[in-house]
Amino acid sequence: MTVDISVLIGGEAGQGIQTVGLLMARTCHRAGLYVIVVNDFESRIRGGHSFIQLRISDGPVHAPTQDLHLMVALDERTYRLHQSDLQEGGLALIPKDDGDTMVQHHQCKIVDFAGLAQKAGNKILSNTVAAGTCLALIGAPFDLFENVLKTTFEQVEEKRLAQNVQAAQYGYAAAEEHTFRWSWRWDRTSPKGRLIDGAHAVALGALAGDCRFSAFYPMSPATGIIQRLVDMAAAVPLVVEQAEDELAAVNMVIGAAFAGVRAMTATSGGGFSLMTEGLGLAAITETPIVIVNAQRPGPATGLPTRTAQADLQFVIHASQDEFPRFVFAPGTPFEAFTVTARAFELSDRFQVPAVILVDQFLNDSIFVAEEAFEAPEAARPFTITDGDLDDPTLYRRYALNDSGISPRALPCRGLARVKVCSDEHDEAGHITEDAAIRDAMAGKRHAKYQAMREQIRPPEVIHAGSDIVLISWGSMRGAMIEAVNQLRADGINCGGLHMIDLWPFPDAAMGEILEKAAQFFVVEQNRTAQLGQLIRQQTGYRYADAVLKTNGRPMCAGEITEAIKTKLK
Amino acid sequence: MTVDISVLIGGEAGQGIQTVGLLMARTCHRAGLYVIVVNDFESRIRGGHSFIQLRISDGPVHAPTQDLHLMVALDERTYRLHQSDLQEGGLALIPKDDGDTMVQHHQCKIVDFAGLAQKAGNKILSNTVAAGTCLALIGAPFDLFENVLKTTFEQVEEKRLAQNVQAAQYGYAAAEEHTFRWSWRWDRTSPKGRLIDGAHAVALGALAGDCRFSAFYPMSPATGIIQRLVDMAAAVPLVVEQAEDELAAVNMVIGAAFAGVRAMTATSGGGFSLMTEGLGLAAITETPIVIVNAQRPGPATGLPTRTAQADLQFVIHASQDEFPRFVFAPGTPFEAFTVTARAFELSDRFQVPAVILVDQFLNDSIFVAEEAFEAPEAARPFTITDGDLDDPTLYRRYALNDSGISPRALPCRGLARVKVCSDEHDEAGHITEDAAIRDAMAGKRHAKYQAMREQIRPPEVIHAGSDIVLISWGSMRGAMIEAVNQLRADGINCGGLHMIDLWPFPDAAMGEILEKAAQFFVVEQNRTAQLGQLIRQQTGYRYADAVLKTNGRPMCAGEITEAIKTKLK
Amino acid sequence: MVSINDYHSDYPNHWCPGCGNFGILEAMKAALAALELPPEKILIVSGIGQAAKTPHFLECNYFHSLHGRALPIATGAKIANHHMTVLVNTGDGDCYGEGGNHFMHAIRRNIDVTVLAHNNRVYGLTKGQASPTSMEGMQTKIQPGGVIMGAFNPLAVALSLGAGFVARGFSSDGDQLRDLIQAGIRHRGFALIDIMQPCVSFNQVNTHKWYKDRIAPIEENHDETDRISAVRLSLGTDDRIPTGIYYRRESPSYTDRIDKLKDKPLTDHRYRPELLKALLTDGYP
Amino acid sequence: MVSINDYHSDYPNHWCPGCGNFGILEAMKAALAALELPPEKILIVSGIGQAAKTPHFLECNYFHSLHGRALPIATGAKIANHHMTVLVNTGDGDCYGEGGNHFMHAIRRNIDVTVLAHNNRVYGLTKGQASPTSMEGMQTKIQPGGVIMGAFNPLAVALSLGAGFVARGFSSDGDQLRDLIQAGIRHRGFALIDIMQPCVSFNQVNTHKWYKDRIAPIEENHDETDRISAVRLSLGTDDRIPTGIYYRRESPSYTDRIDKLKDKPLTDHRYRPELLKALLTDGYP
Ligand SMILES: Cc1ncc(C[n+]2csc(CCOP(=O)(O)OP(=O)(O)O)c2C)c(N)n1
Ligand SMILES: Cc1ncc(C[n+]2csc(CCOP(=O)(O)OP(=O)(O)O)c2C)c(N)n1
Ligand code: SF4
Ligand code: SF4
Ligand SMILES: [Mg+2]
Ligand SMILES: [Mg+2]
Repeated sequence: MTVDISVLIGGEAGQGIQTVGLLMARTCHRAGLYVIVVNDFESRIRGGHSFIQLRISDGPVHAPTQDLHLMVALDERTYRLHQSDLQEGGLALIPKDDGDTMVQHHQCKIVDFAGLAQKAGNKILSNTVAAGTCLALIGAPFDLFENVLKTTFEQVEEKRLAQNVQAAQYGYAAAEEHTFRWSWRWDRTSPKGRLIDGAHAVALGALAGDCRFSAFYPMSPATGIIQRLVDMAAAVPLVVEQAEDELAAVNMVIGAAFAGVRAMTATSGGGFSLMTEGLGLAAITETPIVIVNAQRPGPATGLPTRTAQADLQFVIHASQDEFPRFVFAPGTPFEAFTVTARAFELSDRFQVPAVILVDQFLNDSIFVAEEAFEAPEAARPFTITDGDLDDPTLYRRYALNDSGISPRALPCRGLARVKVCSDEHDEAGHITEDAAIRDAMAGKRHAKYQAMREQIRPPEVIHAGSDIVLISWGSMRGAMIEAVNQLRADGINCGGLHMIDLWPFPDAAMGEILEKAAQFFVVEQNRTAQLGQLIRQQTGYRYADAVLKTNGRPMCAGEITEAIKTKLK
Repeated sequence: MTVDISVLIGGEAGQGIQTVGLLMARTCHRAGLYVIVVNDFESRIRGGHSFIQLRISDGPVHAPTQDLHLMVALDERTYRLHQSDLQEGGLALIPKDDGDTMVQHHQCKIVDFAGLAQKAGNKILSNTVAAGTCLALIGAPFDLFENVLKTTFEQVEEKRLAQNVQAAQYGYAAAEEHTFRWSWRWDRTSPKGRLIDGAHAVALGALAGDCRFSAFYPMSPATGIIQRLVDMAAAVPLVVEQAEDELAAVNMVIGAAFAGVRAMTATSGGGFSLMTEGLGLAAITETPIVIVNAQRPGPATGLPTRTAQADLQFVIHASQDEFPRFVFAPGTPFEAFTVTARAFELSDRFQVPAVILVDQFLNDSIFVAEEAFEAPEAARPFTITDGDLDDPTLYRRYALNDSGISPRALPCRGLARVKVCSDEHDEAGHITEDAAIRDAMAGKRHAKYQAMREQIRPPEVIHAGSDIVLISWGSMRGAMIEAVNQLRADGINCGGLHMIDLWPFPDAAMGEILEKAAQFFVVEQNRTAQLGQLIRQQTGYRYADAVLKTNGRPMCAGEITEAIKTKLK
Repeated sequence: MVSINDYHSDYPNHWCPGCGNFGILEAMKAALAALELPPEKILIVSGIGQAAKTPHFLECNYFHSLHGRALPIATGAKIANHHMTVLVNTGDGDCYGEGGNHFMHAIRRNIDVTVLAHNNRVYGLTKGQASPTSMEGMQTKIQPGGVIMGAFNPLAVALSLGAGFVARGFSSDGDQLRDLIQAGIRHRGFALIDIMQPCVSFNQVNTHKWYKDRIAPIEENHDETDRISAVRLSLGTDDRIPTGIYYRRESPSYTDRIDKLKDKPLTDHRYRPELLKALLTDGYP
Repeated sequence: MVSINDYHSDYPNHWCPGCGNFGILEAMKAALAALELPPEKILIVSGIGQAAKTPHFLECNYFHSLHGRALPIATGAKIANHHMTVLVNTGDGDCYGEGGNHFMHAIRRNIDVTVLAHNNRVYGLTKGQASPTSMEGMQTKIQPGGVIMGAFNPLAVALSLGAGFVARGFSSDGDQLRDLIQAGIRHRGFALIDIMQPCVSFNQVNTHKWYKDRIAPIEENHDETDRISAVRLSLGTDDRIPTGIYYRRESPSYTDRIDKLKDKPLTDHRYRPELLKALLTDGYP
């Protein structure tokens, strides 16, 4: 990569820093560059301190970076908090001189965003001014930015477009006397894929999985997924229902799935905790449901708008007693899309609940997805109708067989009467206390694991056969792979392993790979190396050490690289 | 053991089979014998099929047995269901000849329980008649039984006592022409300890742990614990509150603990699922609470009145993110007593939640507890008052220190203002989004593990240094130890390991013991060998095989012995 | 012609002899038969408790779910396929205790289900603890000093939430109950029928006789479209317990108001990948 | 003498400029000061939401708990030490949505807490979804077609449950609100003050002006001891929104009715092993 710079735009909640970042990201993307936009915001509506980090590169980037080259400090606090991260030669744009800390510093440049915006017609154009100045500094041709503004405002009003272009021009002009150290000559190539956040990708995956009903209770960082579903619902046969609480949400989903539509809910840890009993209900009634758990740091309310990966062991073991379930953790929007669609299919096919673990970082960050998102041509029906039955009136929902998967009919769709029960039940769906039937039913459910395991995809291997292996799951993929490459560049024989399909655990596949590694390290956003523990439990192999981060901010490759180097010393 | 017989009393719910069993158990106990009474009943109020198994021995017994010597079949179904378990030479007492299945068999003896009861004055005396006949058959001196009746009815009415004694005499008389194969000469020794069920022991432990508040929502098999608390509440400063649901129950307990009293709730898996979020609240606010999870088979409603040990991994990992907690699983009433009292103390001391795993078998069965239950002389206060503070107005609830345990003041008890928060917080208890403080706070909580681990008692070792080790946790202790002794009697160099303190896991202690064993087997009432998995995760040692039972009925030593022998072949 | 016998279930009943639930079961069958609704056309959702076991004892589609969660299950099922006739059998603990929040919000949703609340004023299945509707002062093994909370008044609460069909029945008055259930099913929207039911095993206060001495059909001149009168009736001023329809007013049910369902139920759509084409290439423009 | 300044908190406020919460905060301070209750003598329990952040912004003991669970926390705390003055700050989502079941049963318990429900008719902290009290038809990003559920009427529901103190305030009428809060705290038992509060960021329907145009103090001749009148007032017949005390009637609070608490709070007992002696040898006789 010859270009790899990062821009931080910070200020108070409500100042529109997202707009600045997004305008810039889109401009870069149109020029064929790679970007990632990472959101860092507090759990409040106005005030406080938020920022976004925009990383721009000519090669793929999937994680934030520690290096900071350019900063837009919409308030003094931003400058104070992030000043020390600014690279030698880096620059901070500040709106005014408060006569104190800011301008003293040689790395500062005053741009009167508000004044220029006002000149262009409206104070709220400050964001466009700021984006303009930044783009000018890094050398972005003006017409690219202008085009982005056109796409944004052509639907709106002629006047607003004109004002925005004017503001952009003022922004560009403001940069004129300054040469930015990391500015580069822009070759325009065709845009790489499209810009998309993880939440959107999950929602698209749900539609590709033929999701028709979703019930939810608002909770960060899951609400974005629901918002996307709502935004798209007009085009598809999908109903989205806001429930009174998470208990209702998961049970509505179970009711809808029972009645015959694929259904999901999305929540975060606290909400998932409340759904734990429902998870067991889906399991014992063998009703297919999908639950997305968008992780954030806890316990309890914790840090509502921050990121974490600390619910892995919880979701694998959640709810009393034991039953088969799928657990997936996509690492990119494309994986989020495919995994969600697969989760719907597999859940339906095996009549088991599926849990998808995403997190605030994946959900709220904007990535370049180069892969095309494709919906399956057809959705295979995994239910039966009267026609499939010799005598529908004798239908038994929980007929025993070797696969553990009993033919599933739907209620009120024919003569077959469908009877399901959260007590342990017999084949007909009636309560039973019979010891042998209990064992047969629990065994039947458990038997599904065999075929479920065949659906589990092996981990992604990066540089197979390396001595040292870094292992990630979920959203840590980007940082892990970048770290592997950095370490290799530093002469360390390092490879990577990325896990998406986590449960049923791919014991054999993992065992085979780990057998060959001299040592392996897990890279996780939790405190106890949960995947590391799981690997030991399932394969017997013990991680040499773990690179862990728990402060709610996404990991950067540099942090991993440094940690590994220290550990290897 | 020269005496070891088992008596099954079966009939419909509501027929009073518990009374028969209890009268017999008390009579045997008074003669210095050991007994265990195991309850097997359906989740309904009348009808169906229930039974109790009374095992009587001259040596300690802590588990049911597969052998059946004497049966009281209060209905035809009892006879039909259990007939095949009757040992050669065994006997079934049946109330009347229904001209069909029952009396044809040479093992049957008709006793007109109802008729004799009527003769004694009341049909409900049938139970006393039945107990009398059984006791006569096994050779119990009449005066022992008479004394039991006296203790029971002397508080009541003269007339009822007389009628009961009359009924007992009729029962004895009915046995006269029969010699029962396993009858024995009764030597009277002084009673061994006293008869007590697990639920009662937990409740006593709570009082010994200075529990002053309990909120609950009724759920089998936990309600027995609450019932015992209610029954004893008049004597102590204890308030028991029935909540509207489990969410309320656990949060009331947290509120009370925060305000300054030791508090607990008791539930079963489904209720525990609902308490999962509250568990995390206790953790992040560092409020000491005790939750008893009385396990039953699931998932969901499952088998409400049956036994299981399938929530171990769940309770260890329950709730989002990670935090320290204690998990205990007592195996006998005495352990239930001591562990519960300890749980209150440790929870208070470390300001962490403690979970106690019991189950239907332990809660509802009546055991002989030989150990004396002793309450601590004093309850150490783990909270501070204004006097302990230099300046109470500067009090900070979450002051950072190495131990992770911040001095805890109580609200409205002085000038110190106590501020707690389920968001991540600073030392003062205010919401924070600061990355460093977050890490410090999560680290502080985690740091408690070190000292918590020191409180963990090592597993109980039975026949140290044996080649083959059977490992149990919780209520499987009795069956496991009996199996070890049977296997040793059969010449197998077998030992046992019983775990009560499960989390923090005693990695080192377990590792040391397991290192020396040629192979070890876990004995558990679940399907996936949860303790086995945990041992592998924590120590790297892998169980050779597992003896598992999931049909909701407690395990017998014979089942373990047979399974181990097969596995060793 | 649907007959009562069509509802016969072979599954053995679990209730205590003399339990009021039997009367409710028979009234249900009679109402369903009278409405010509064959077993395969109805879905019964229930929670957990003695009441919630009801669907096992008559032929139907059923979802015997979790304690307290019957209403969300019923809501999800109804939204997925609003052509189904959905009934809910629930207990006073199930519906007003553990499930209290769903009770309130299902009413606000005006979801088209008929709720039969078997109100025995006690927790039956768990052996006799007080329930939300237990009367103040009632003693139980767990409440030896007597209940010290005010009894939950389901009708008043439902009315305050704007429920469109609010009625009270009695398990021993089969004819009236049958008519109420019929009317409830016919009502488009949320219908609550709170059914007073003796529990012979655990409630020695509100016995059959206790009810017989108090119940009286609502007076003829009661205006069932007047909410305030209904509230007044539900709050009661004397010892009498009026049975019948307290309040009835139809307004569009929840599924009536979801445009997407005008055409056909969600279950009746086919998966059509072509609808996704444009969406799948979307992102930040 | 307790002064308003004693309640000053150094912790920076998180609310949006112009938010109605500020008015509520000031009224609270004024009421507490007027009652001579110093910060260390009060416990504020809150759930999660913008409203629930309140206790950070004034000096007091507080338990900022889980979304929806403020009332059970407050109940447990009050039972443990009933000498504390307990207030609850909660949002419309917190109290009537996630916490709806506790709301109902806390009223039935008549637990002596004063509930300040900051009713902005929207989910503020999670950025503008409909709340239980959002008006029918209100459009949000998540409800683009408008809310299709009936709005939750907290006063009517509380009255139907037998609440003994039911009032409505407005965040911009500080004097009235102060008086209501004072009266609520003085009331022995459960006191509900539903406070209409504009949310400048997410509720463009129920704005400051919207409220100003509608609110009117309850008429002088309203009999605040007449439950039916209170219900009628709460159900409303025209556009006006009456503020003030709808209903007030004292009866023993929950902790008043627990004999064990007559003597002193549970927190004030010492552990006394001698009380256990007899119990510890107990078993089956
Ligand atoms: C989450 C959960 N909590 C508690 C229980 C235990 N439980 C089963 S039924 C029941 C109460 C039943 O009372 P009610 O709903 O009035 O029904 P009834 O038996 O009286 O008909 C309870 C508490 C449960 N099954 N699940
Ligand atoms: C169990 C759980 N579910 C969801 C959330 C997310 N959440 C936080 S505040 C809130 C709603 C806030 O609305 P309201 O109670 O009306 O308070 P407001 O912010 O409007 O004052 C929600 C849904 C949560 N924290 N916990
Ligand atoms: S316990 Fe009561 S409600 Fe349950 S079946 Fe028996 S009589 Fe009926
Ligand atoms: S979002 Fe609304 S309620 Fe929350 S602080 Fe802002 S204005 Fe107030
Ligand atoms: Mg009931
Ligand atoms: Mg609100």
